[in-house]
Order: sequence, then structure tokens, then C-alpha cells
Amino acid sequence: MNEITSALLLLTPLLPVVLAFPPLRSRISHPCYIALLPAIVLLLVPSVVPIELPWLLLGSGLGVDGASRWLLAMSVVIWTAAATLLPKPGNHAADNRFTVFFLLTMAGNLGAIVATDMVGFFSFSALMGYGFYGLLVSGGDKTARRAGRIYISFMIAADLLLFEVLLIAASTTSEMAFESVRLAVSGSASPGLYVSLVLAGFALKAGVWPFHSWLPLAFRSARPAVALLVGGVPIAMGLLGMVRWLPLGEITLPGMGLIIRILGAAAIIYAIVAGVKRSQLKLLPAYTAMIATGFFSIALGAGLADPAVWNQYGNIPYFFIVSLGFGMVIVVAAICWLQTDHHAPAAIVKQEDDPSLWIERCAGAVVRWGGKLGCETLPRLRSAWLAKAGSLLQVCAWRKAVDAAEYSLQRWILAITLFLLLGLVTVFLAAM
Amino acid sequence: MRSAGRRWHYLLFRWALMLLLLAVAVGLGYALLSLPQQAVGLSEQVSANMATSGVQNPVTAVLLNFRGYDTLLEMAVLLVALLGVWSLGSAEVHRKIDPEPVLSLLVGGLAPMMILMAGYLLWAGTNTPGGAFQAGSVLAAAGILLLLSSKRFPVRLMGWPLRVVLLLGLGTFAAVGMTLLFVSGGFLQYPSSLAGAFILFIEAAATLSIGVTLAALFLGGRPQAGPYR
Amino acid sequence: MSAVLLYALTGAGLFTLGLYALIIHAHLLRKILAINVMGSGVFLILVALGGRTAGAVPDVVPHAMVITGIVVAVSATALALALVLRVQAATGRAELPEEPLE
Amino acid sequence: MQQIPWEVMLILLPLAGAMACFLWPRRTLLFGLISALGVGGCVAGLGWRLLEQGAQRYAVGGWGAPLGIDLYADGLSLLMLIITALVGLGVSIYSIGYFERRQAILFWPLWLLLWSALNALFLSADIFNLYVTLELLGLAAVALVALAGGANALTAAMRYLLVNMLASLCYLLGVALLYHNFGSVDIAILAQRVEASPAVWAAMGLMSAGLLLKSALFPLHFWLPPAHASAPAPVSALLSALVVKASFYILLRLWLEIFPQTGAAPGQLLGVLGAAAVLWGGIQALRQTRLKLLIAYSTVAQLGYLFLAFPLGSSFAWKGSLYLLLSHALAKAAMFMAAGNILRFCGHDRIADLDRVAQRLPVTMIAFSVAGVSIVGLPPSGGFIGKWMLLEAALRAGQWWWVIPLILGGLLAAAYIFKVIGYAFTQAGVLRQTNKVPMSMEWAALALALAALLLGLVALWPLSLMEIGLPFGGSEVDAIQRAEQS
Amino acid sequence: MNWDAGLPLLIVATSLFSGLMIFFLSEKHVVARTTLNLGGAVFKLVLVGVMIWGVFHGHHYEARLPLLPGLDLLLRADAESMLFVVLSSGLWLVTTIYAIGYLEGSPHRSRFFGFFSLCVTATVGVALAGNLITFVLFYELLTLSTYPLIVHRETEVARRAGRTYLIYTITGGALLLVGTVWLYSMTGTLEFAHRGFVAGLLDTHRVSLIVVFVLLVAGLGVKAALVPLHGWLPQAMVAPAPVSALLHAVAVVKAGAFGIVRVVDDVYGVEATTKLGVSGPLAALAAVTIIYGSLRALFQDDLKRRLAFSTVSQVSYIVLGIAIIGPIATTGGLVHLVHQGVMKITLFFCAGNLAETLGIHKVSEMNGVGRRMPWTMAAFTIGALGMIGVPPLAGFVTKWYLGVGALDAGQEWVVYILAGSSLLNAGYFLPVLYAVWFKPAPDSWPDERSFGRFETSWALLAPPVVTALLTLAVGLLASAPFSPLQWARFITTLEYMP
Repeated sequence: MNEITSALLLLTPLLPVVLAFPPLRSRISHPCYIALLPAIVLLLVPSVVPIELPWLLLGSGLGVDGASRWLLAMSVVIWTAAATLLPKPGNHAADNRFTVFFLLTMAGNLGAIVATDMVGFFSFSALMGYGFYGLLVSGGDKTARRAGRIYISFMIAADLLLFEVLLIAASTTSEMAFESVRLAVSGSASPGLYVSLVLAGFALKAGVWPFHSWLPLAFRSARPAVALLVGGVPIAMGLLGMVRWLPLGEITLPGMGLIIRILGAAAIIYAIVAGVKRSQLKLLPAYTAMIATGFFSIALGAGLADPAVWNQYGNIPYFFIVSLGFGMVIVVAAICWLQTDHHAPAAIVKQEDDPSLWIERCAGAVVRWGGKLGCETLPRLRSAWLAKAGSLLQVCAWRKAVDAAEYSLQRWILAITLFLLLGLVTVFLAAM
Repeated sequence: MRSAGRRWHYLLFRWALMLLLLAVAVGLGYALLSLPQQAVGLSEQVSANMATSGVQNPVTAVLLNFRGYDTLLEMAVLLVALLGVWSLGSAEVHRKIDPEPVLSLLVGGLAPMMILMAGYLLWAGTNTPGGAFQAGSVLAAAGILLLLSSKRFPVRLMGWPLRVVLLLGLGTFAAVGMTLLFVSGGFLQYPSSLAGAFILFIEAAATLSIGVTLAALFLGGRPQAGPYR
Repeated sequence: MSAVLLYALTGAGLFTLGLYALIIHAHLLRKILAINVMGSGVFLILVALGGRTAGAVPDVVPHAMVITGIVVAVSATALALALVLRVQAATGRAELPEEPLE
Repeated sequence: MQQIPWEVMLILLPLAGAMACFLWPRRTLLFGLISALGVGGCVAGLGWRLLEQGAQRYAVGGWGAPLGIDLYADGLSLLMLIITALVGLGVSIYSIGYFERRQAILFWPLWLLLWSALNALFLSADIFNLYVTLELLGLAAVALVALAGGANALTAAMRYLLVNMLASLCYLLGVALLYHNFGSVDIAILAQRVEASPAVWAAMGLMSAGLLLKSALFPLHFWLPPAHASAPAPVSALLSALVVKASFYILLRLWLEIFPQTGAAPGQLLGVLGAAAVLWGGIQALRQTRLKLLIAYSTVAQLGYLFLAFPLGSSFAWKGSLYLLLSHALAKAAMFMAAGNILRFCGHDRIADLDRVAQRLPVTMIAFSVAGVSIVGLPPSGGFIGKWMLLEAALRAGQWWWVIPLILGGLLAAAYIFKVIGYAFTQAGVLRQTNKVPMSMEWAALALALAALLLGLVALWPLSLMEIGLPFGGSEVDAIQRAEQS
Repeated sequence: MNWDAGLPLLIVATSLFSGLMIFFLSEKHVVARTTLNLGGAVFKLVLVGVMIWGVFHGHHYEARLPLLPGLDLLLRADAESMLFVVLSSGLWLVTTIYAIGYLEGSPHRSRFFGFFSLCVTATVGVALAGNLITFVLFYELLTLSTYPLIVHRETEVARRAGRTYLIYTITGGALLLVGTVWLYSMTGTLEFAHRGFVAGLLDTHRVSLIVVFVLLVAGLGVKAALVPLHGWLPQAMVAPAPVSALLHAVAVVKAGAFGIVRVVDDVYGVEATTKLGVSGPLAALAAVTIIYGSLRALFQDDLKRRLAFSTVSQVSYIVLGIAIIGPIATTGGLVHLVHQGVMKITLFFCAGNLAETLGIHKVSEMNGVGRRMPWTMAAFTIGALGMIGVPPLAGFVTKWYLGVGALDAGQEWVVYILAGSSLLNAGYFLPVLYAVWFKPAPDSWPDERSFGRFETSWALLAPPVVTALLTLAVGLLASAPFSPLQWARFITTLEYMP
């Protein structure tokens, strides 16, 4: 029995990856549904023994506990719903690629849920993030690509921050399982840095205000299947990461709690104001999500300020995440259904030049100016300097001098005279 | 201006060189004067071994017996010089001149005399000053005289016979040395009883070779006959 | 100062004089002559010093050496003279060219 | 029957070969090759004897020093003889294809006489006899240079001859002073009797100056590049590989035996000149546009290395210097032969127009490159071992500044060697007619180059030969090493 | 000669002999040449497998040849050398297959493959060298055997690149030689030992030891492309793609980095390195190199040049790991030796495929190429993401160990270097990936060739796919037994064993 559940655990993230392999996928009729099967079966198994995979990465583990069972269920439902919206597998290259990204994102999502250690969670969420970026961008119009680019910028920044978090964690404890890290960090001298890095990292990933700018764009332009996934995949996993990684209920950081609560409140106010101002039906899910994450932040801030409060919550945060996911699905589906008359199916939109993001403009400017100022001209500058130095040293003159010296050395008279002189010097030196 | 400057440089250089050479000369003179007052040489050893050398003239004894190996190599030097001259090109054809009758007569008379003289010098070398090189020089002088007076040597002598004569000295020397290696067990180690004969034999061959080699050197190039043409 | 030493010093003088001429003169014939003068100086020293013990028989080994040396010098001079002729034929002058090599 | 006197055979065999070649010009090849093989056998025989019985002294004519002349063979002379035989064999095989008949009949007797002179020189224990062999060697070398014909070769030969005569006279004057001071010309006897006096200083100055002139130590190298560059290729190989080394050998002997207590100053001076030679020769080689001149200047530079042992003076340094000498002989001979092949193949030796020689003449180019590895001193090659030993000796002696010329010289050597190799790989603008190169010429060059390479892998063997008769004195460095290890 | 002494020699000799034999084959003998090439490579791999088995079972493989009195040429299989041997012989096989496909029909193949084999011989020799003199020997041999590969194209540009390469490497070799001799004159031995062999001289020869360290690192740093000495690497890009792959991933650059590992770990030993105070400057130099290389890569449009500067940056991770004295960071540095090789070789294979199949040489020409060559570009993507350090690929494992090791050793600044470098890596790789996958393809490629069934010939396609899978595998299975990481941990345990 244990072996079967272990295999199921392994297969949950593995099967989608395997199915993403193009030759396999094209031979199977409904790869997106089949990929979900191990997860579904896993949900039916009453008790799952977590497994240790010491050979995987830096030693990982997989497992399903009470909270993550709910999350898994939510994911399965969301992915099934999204799969129904997928275009029929055809010969279109863009659709094929879309399916690949779909499966990869699925693998990342399911894997992150069943991961029991930080490195595993980090790896799966990275896979999920890059896959989701592909989903956003492939076949979308220019707004979608813009959203994708903002998303990937945030994600890289988030990954960097979370990598630091991992390093800090690893230097405090050798075990990377959630529980032991939580314990170790809460016992460490200054958990503040750790906590703030985790918060910033996952806020970037989940699109929490003020890192929300890709959310409205995504909802405005993405395919229905992708719009359906936004709530359950990046947002839910970001919030889950906070809950899993933070030593909540064990440390007391009142200052930080206050700040987070203020930020949460600001997010809610902003979302309401912006949502009323735009008043576009399609953008409603985005503002809903922002309001939800704002509430979550307030709750989290309260938990940080006072561990007792957090401990009272119990499993509520998990349920909150689950219901957020479900709620988003419903909202999106409803809006889809409302707009289905005048919503053209997402197809290949005419490719045109995208207006670049501010971050890209900055990066581009850095590259341009950096190139002009230093790096590109550096070899030229160096060679110019060398040339200058060369002219100072006058290589030509040196050459002439060398030639002239050899010429005079080749002359019989001078050479022999020199030789005499040397003979004399030798003798006198020796005689001394 | 420029040439004047050069000239000045040249003069300066000359004077510097003279001073330098003066220093060399002074140093050399000082070294010579500082030598021990009494000659430290090999006179004693030479006179002690004269009895077994086979000859009475100590110079010949040193040349052909005590330090005979040097002389052997010296013959090789002559051969190398000749080959070197030959490698430069063939001898120029001398102008066909009609020698004056006086010269012709003189040469006709002198040459046999000189050959005879060479023979005497060779013979005398065993006990008084004289020897192979002196004899050879005289022989060479005779040959050069003949050449100058446009006496042509027969072409068939310019090939193989000429080369044999040229090699005679070196060849004999080396052959005797090798033979002695088997006879008395040492290279150029004469049995004391036969030393005189061996030395005379070698000297005779060497005289002939030296004479002909020097005359051939005078020609300044390869002979116009034979495979070296 | 004995006569022997005088000979020897003369030899040293000849040596340096020859050296001077060898350096200064450009014409090859003069150079060859200069070398022969130097050689004579060396031979003079070699022979003369052998007899510096008054009244004793002069050392004969240097004599033999000088004879060998003379033969060698003659051979070298002969080769040198032949070469001078060839150099003159090839370059038109009996001097060493003093241009640098290409 | 007594032991066969291999020493005498070594001198007489090539002499006899030369005479035979001279007498029967149509059979030069036969006699030449027989002599070459015979000399190889004699060297082997002598080497065997030395290994069994240690250093050998042979009294010519049975008189013995000081009256007679002695031949003396120890590890140093044996190694010089071996290297002469190896290079000699290579050159003999190479010249089969190189010379046309007219030149061959003069080349073979001259070359065998040169060989004889070299063997006699390396075996002689008598400074006057050394003078005679030196003259024999010099005249033969001049004659061989002149063999090429043409204005360049003739003027080079003329210059070379004058230098030879001047140098020999200086040497002879030194011999005269030593003889009249100590009454002997035998090296061993002189070594016992010698004591510091003005005459000894003068003799040392004169003899060293003469030998330095012949060894072309900077700034006395003026005659070497034209002579070595304008001679026929096998002759260039002989001159660079062996002839300049002969005078260095005499200097080494004198320095080791007769003038060991000269004080530090002359040694340092020679070291400085050697360093200057390394750098100057390297720079000049780099500046050359013609291949043979480049190689000739490389010889100037490489000869400079040999003199770096003089300021160090330890037996380890001497051995390193000798090792460099041996590997340079092999490598430089191979290099000149390769240059000869390229000259024959392309009809010119302008470096910039080599035009893919690497592809079209691969064996030759491999030979050149492998020889270049040894010249640069890259491992594994004889040049590397020699350089390593010199470096180690310099650092052990605390005279670290000698490391600089050793390293810079290697870099310069790499620069000029790879300049050639680089152009050999690239295409030139103009295509030219090419001539065929005989196989024997290509493979002879490669064999010598590989021998230079091999010298870097079997170093213990030559080093153990150097111990025969202890020509470099007790090996104090080894003693230090042993003490450190225990 | 017994088997334990013969095996190292045999491993070095397999490629030497196949190389020498290939020289004498004429251009026409394609089958014989291919057989020799692949046969040699496979045979070597088998022998290496035997050796790993043997080392694991406690065999002591050691071959000695006397070089000078008291100084031997020593080939020895220890844990560090096995890491490098496996890398070089494994990737040699892959690269050989690739080169056979790449050079099909081009001239001078015998020469090329001959030197190719010699190059690998030298690399394996560097790996197996048991003392510094043997190391120097093979290190110089490596210089010599790579030169003909760089000038293989026979053009003026190639000759200049070759010249630059030699100026750098020969100078470096000379410095290395001086350092080696100097060290030998002080210690009297050069044999690598687990905790170094200079400890006894720390008090008496402090300054000399520092100077020697600088000489050795400068000599090795040339090949490892540490920053002021990196100039040859981008220029050497004129060489054919398999050569670039070999230079960057397997042989030259790695030999330099491996040498620095040897110097710090087995010549000086970590203790002496710390006591002499040279580890800090070395780490700083490596950090500067990492950032500088990434910055330069950002500005390159030529794909191979971009990859070359990326190499400059990435190889210094190895040096950085070694210079942060500590077991975890050292593990990271060592394991990057393998990881960087696998990733970078993938990228160069892909760049070569682009050039060979479509004539693409510039980043700006790569728009939409992912649709034309999906397999190649998938491999490229994996390699590039690995370089950025995305989990679970190879680069992540390295960065992880370097970061943890730096924190462990109390050097927090390294973490910022790593973060900055990752950011820059993303900066120069992600736009490429975006252009490849999401930008529209142009109407025609610069110089397209058709290869029938696949997007390009199978010999060009298989190697990058295999190495991309390896990139994934060494990251994913990092903790499995016999993985590079485990082997590196094993080495570190030996080095830091109390």
C-alpha cells in the first residue's frame, strides 16, 4: 500500500512533466486529464505516508497532510475546469506549445503542494512560474505579453529573494523540511530579515499590492483557461508559500505585523477605488483577488504581531486560500459566460511591436548607456590607450634602435673592439 | 657638416682603439714579464727520451714521435684547406703566356735542383734542423715556379694520380698509426728499433703531399680535369 | 731585461699591432696580412720564451708547436686568399659588406 | 689482444672515410654512410667501456703527458660524442637527398673531416692539440659554408674565416702563456699546477675571448647569422648544432679544470652576456622575415642560455647547461633541416608567404614544431629539462634574477616559433609553384626532432652518464637533496 | 607492469594513440577515422568506468616515470582527478560525435581529429597528474594541442586569434613554471597531498610562499580566464564550434580552474592558504570576474561571444568556491567544474547547430528560431536556465552550495555577488529565450541547409539533447550516490577531515 501511495506521490508532479514531452503527448488523446489522474487517486487514499527522496535535488520529500489535501483538491478542480477550456489538440504549433506550458505549470503547481521541504517547494514553484509565464505569453496579444513580461520580472526578483531566504535557512539548520526550518528560524537571533525576505518574495509571486500590475493586464487579455488559473495557481501558491515558510505562531514581530496590516488595508482601499474607476467587468476578478490578498495580509500581520492570534486561526488560512481559488474560478467562469457572446476566442493575434515595460526600458537604458560608457568601448578604449602608450614608447623608434644596434654589432670594427674591451674587463675583474 | 662629424667620430674611435690596444699590450707585456725567470719546459723529458725516439733531431722527434698526433691532424688541416679551395670553384685558366726564354731556362734548371734540395732537407731532418715541412715547401716552390712558367701538367695526372699524391702524407701517417696499433698495441707507438725507419717513411710521403698540396692551393680552385672538374 | 724577453715583448707588440690593423682596415687582403702579423707575434712569443733560461738548451717543444702552427696558418691563409678572390669576383670589391642583413 | 681503442677509431674512421670519399668520388655515398654507421658503433663501444670502467685516458704513441698527447674520455666528452653521432647520422641521411652530385663529392669528405675534428676535439686532453682540432674544425666549417656559392655565402664564409683565425690566435697565445708558466699543455697537469698569476689571468682572458668569439656569445655574434643562414641546410644544421658547441665545450673544460678559482666576477659577466644574448637574439629572431635568419638568431639566443651556468657554478647548473646544449643540438639541427625542406618546397623562405605548409608538408612541419617545443623549453622536451635544472639551480643559489632571462627567453622563443607556425597554417595571397621534397629529408628532420623530445622523457639516463669521471665535480646539490629527503 | 600502474597510463594512452594514428590517415578514410575516434572515446570511457570502480574499492592507481633525480612524472587516480577525468572523457565522446557531424565534408579532418585527441589526452593528463610537474607538463601540452584547433580555419582572423591565445597561455605557462620551480627549490617535493605540503615553511618562507602562490594562480588564471587575463577567450571564438565547446567546457578553461583547485587544496592546503591571507584576494578576484564577465556578456550581439563572456563569469564560480575556505563552498566549486561543463557544452552545441543549419551567428537573428529547431532550442533553454540557476537544474545546485558555504564561512558578500550574477545571467539569457520562442520568425534564414528528417543532422542534434538531459539529471539527482555532487562532497571530506 505504501509503495503505491509513494508512487502516486511521485507521479503527481512527474506525470504532467512526462506528458509534456511532445511525442508522447501527440499519441495520447487527452493528456491534460490523464496528467491529473495520480492527484485524483491520491485524494481518494485516506492516509498518505510522506516519502523521503534523499537523492532528489539536495534531498527532498513529498507528502500530503490535511491542509494540503484541500489544496490538492482545489487544484485538481481548477485544472480540470481549465482543461475543458483548452482548444482541441490540433496541428497548430501555438496550441501545442500552449499545452506544453499548461502541463508544466500543472506539474509545478501539484508538486509545490505536495512538497514537504523548502527546496522542493522552491523548485516546483519556479517550474510553475516559468510555465505560467509561457501560458500568459504564448498565443496572447500584446497586453498579455506585457503582463507576462511584468510577471517574469517579478518572478526573477522573487526567486532571487527566496534563494537568499533558502541560504539563510540552510545556514541555520541542515534540515530543509518546513517544520525544522520554522523552528530553527524562530530560535535564531534575528528572524526579521528572514521574515521580510519571505514576505517580499511571495508578495512578488502572488501579485499582492503593490506588486499587482500584471494582474489586470492578465485578466484583460489572457485566454479563459489562463484567466481561470490565475487565482488557483500563482496567487494561491504565493500565499501558501508565506504560510509554509514563515515561522508563524512562534515569533513575535509587532512592528512588521503593523506594517503588513497597513499594507493590506491600503491594498483593499486601492483595489476598491481602482475597480470602481475602471468599472470593466473583465477586470473584476483582478480587483477581487487584490482585495482578498489584502485581507489575507491583514490576517497575517495580526498573526505576526501576536502568535496567539495566529494559533487561534488553526487551518483557516489554508481554507482561505482554497476558497480564494474556488472563488476566482467561479467569478471568472461567470464573467466568461456573461461575455461569451461578444468574446472572440483567443486566437493568434496579429503580432506587433510591444511597448516596452519600464523595467525593460531601464534595463535597455543600462545596456545602452553601459555599452556606450564602459563595457563596449572598453576594448576600444584600451586599444586606444595602448596605441597612445605605444606612441609614447614609440615602438617604431624602438624597432629602429634595435635594428641600428644590430647593424653596428654586425660591423666588424665595433664588434671586435667591444670584444677587446670585454676581454680586458674580464681579465681585470678576474685579477681583482 | 655631416661628413665632418663622421670624420671626427672616426678619429675619436681610432684614438680610443689605440688606447685600448695599448692597454692590451701593456697587460700582455706585464703578463710576459711576470713569468718565472727559469724556463719551465719539457727539455728534460725530451732529452731523456731522445734515445728511443729513432731520430737525433729533437724537433723532429717532437713533431713526428712525441707529438706526432698533432702533425697527423696538421696534415688533415692541409687537406681541408685544399678541399675548401676546391669547393669555391674551378681554377681559373691562366693566360697562355709565352714565358721569357730566360725564365724558361732558369726554371728548367732550377726545378730539378729544388727537388734535389727537398730530398736533402728531408734526409737531414733526422739529425739536424730540417724535415718534411721544410722539404715540402721547397718542393711546392718548385711546382709553383713550373706553374708560373706555364708548364702544363698532363691532364691524365690531374685526376686519380693527383688525388693519391695529395692524400699520400695523411694516408701514410694514418695507416702507419693503425698498423702500429696492431703491431705494438698503441696508436702511433713506434717500436724503438724501427722508429727511425717509420718516421722517415712518413716524412717522405708527407713531403710529397705537402709540396703538391701547397702548389695546388696556389691554383686557387678545382683542377680542370677529373671528377672534380 | 734579457734579449729573450725583448723578443717576447716584440711578439706582444706585433700581436697588438696586427690586431689594430685587422680592426681598422677594410680591405680583405690587409686583414689577412694583419692576421699573419698577429700570428708571427704569437709564434715569436712561443719560441722565444722557450730559451729564457740563460745557457741552457732551448726547449724544443715550442719549436715543434710553432711548425705545426705555421702549417695551419699557411693553410688558413691559402683558403682566405682564395676566398678573397672569389668574394671580389662575386661582389666586385674585396671588402666585407657592412649593410645590415635583410 | 688488448682492448680496442675506441677513442682512436672515432678519430681515424671518419678521417679514413673522408680520404676514401676523396679518392673515389663516385662512391662518396657508400663510404660516407659506412663511416657514419661505423662512428655510431664506435661511440657505442666507447660508451660501454666508460660505463664499465669509468673515465678513460689514452696516451697516444705510448708517451703520456706531459711529453706526449693524451686522449681523455669522461661523461662530458661521451655525451658530446653521442650527440655528434646522432646529429651526424641525421645530417648524413638528410644530405643524401639534399645535394646534387657536384656538391656531394665535396660535401662528404669535408663533412667527414669535420666529424673527425669534432671527435678529436671532444676527446683531447691537451690544450695545444685542442688548438689544432679547433683549426681543423674551423677551416672545414668555412669550406662547407662556402659550398653554397653566391655572394652571400662567400662573404659570410670570409667573415667566418677571419673570425676563426683571430679567435684561434688568441687561444694560441693563451696556450703559449700557460705552457711557459707551467711547462705543460696537458689539462690534468695544468689543473694541478695552476695558481693565480698575471700570466694566468692574461691566458684566461685571451683563451676565453677567443672561444667566446667562436661560440658567438653576444655581442660577438655578428658573424653567426649570415654564416648559418647562407650555408646549405645540412651545413647550417651542423654549424648550429655542433660547431659552435665545440668551442663552448673547450671553454667549459678550461673553466671547470684550469680556471676554477677565478672568483665570481668573470662568471657573473659571462652570465650577464648570456642573458643579453638570450634577449637580444630573441628580439632579433622575432624581427626577421626570413626563416633561416630567424633560426640563426634563435641559435644566438639559445647559446646565451648555456652561459647562465657560469655565474651559478654549481654542478647542477653545469648539468642543466649541458642538457640544454644537447637538446638544442638535436632540435636546432632538426629545425634547420625543416627550413631546408621548406626552402626546397616553396623556393623561398619568406615567413609571411609560407602558405599552408602545415598541410602540404606535414612531416616537415611536425618536425619544426616538435623541435620548436624543445627550443621554447616546453615540456616534455630536453629543453624543458635543461631549463628546469637551470631555474632550480638559480633559485637554490639564491640568484633569482637569472630566472628572468630564462623565462623571457622562453617567451620570445615561443613568439618567434609560433610566428612561423601561424603563417604555416594560413593561406597566402599568391600561389606559387612548389617542388618535391625527398622522403629522407623529411624523416631525418622528424627523427632528430623526436630525439630532442625524447630527451625530455629519459633525462635520468644522460644525467647518469654525466657522472662518469665526475667532470662537474662532486654533486653538492644532490647531497643537499638527499640530506633534505632523509 | 601491474594493472594498478598500467591503468592510468592506458587511460592517457588511448586517446594519444588514436590521435597519432589519425594523423597518418588520409582525408578519404572517413570510416577508419570515425572508428578510431569513437572507438578510442568509448574505450577510454570504459577504462574510466573500471577505474571508478577500482577507486571505490580501494585500489591505488599510480604510475611513476622518473624524470629527474628526486622528481617523477606521476599519474595518480584520486577523488579529485576522477571528477575531472569523468567529465573530460564523457564529454569527449559527446563532442567527438558532434564534431564528426559538424565537420562532415570540410577539409583537413585528419589533422583536426588528431589534435582533438591530443587535446583530450592532455586534459586527462592534467586530471590524473599526481604532482605539480606532471601537471605543468600536460598543461603545456594542452596549450600546444589546442593551438592548431584554433587556427584550423586557416584564415588571417584565425591566425590572429591563435596568436592572442598563445601570448596569453604561454606567458601563463611560464609563470606557472617559475612558481613550480621556486616551490620545488623550497620544499624538495611537488607531490599533491591532501592537506598540502608547504605547512612546514609557513614561518620561515612566508613572503616567498605568497609570491609563489601569486605566480601559480596567475599562470593558471590565464587558462581559467580570471579577469585581467581573460582576453584570449572571446577571440578564440573563431574556431569551429566543437573546438569552442571543448575549450570552454572540457579542456582549457577547466584545466586552469582545476589547477587552482589543486594549488589551493593539494599544494598549499586550505590551512596554509588561509594563514597566508591569499584566499581573500583570490575570492575577490573571482567575484570581480563573475560580475565583469556577466556585464560584458550583456552587451554582446554575437551569440558565441556572449557565451564566451558567460564562460568567463561562470568558471570563476569554481575559483570562488575554492577561495571561500570552507567545506560547503569548496563542494560547490568542485561540483561546478562538472556542472558548468555540461551546461556550457550544451549551449555551444546549440550555437553551432544554429550556425551550421541556419547560418545564424547573432542574437538579433534568432527571432522565432524555436519553431524551426525546437529540439535544439529546447536544449538551449535548459542550458540557459541552468546557467541562471533555476531549480532543479545543475546551476542551482552550485549556487546553493556556494551561497550556503559563504554564509557558513561568514562571508555574506558572496551571496550578493551570486544574486547579482544571477540577475545579470537572466538579463542576457532570458531576452534570447523570449526571442527564440515568442517572437515571430523571419521569412528566411541567413543560410539555411536542409538535413531531411530532422531539424538538423542527427550527429548535431543528439549531443546537445544528451547534455541537456545531463544538465537536468545532475541537478535533479544531485543527492543520488555517484552524482557529481556526492563525489565533490567526498573530496571535501578528505580535504577537511580533522
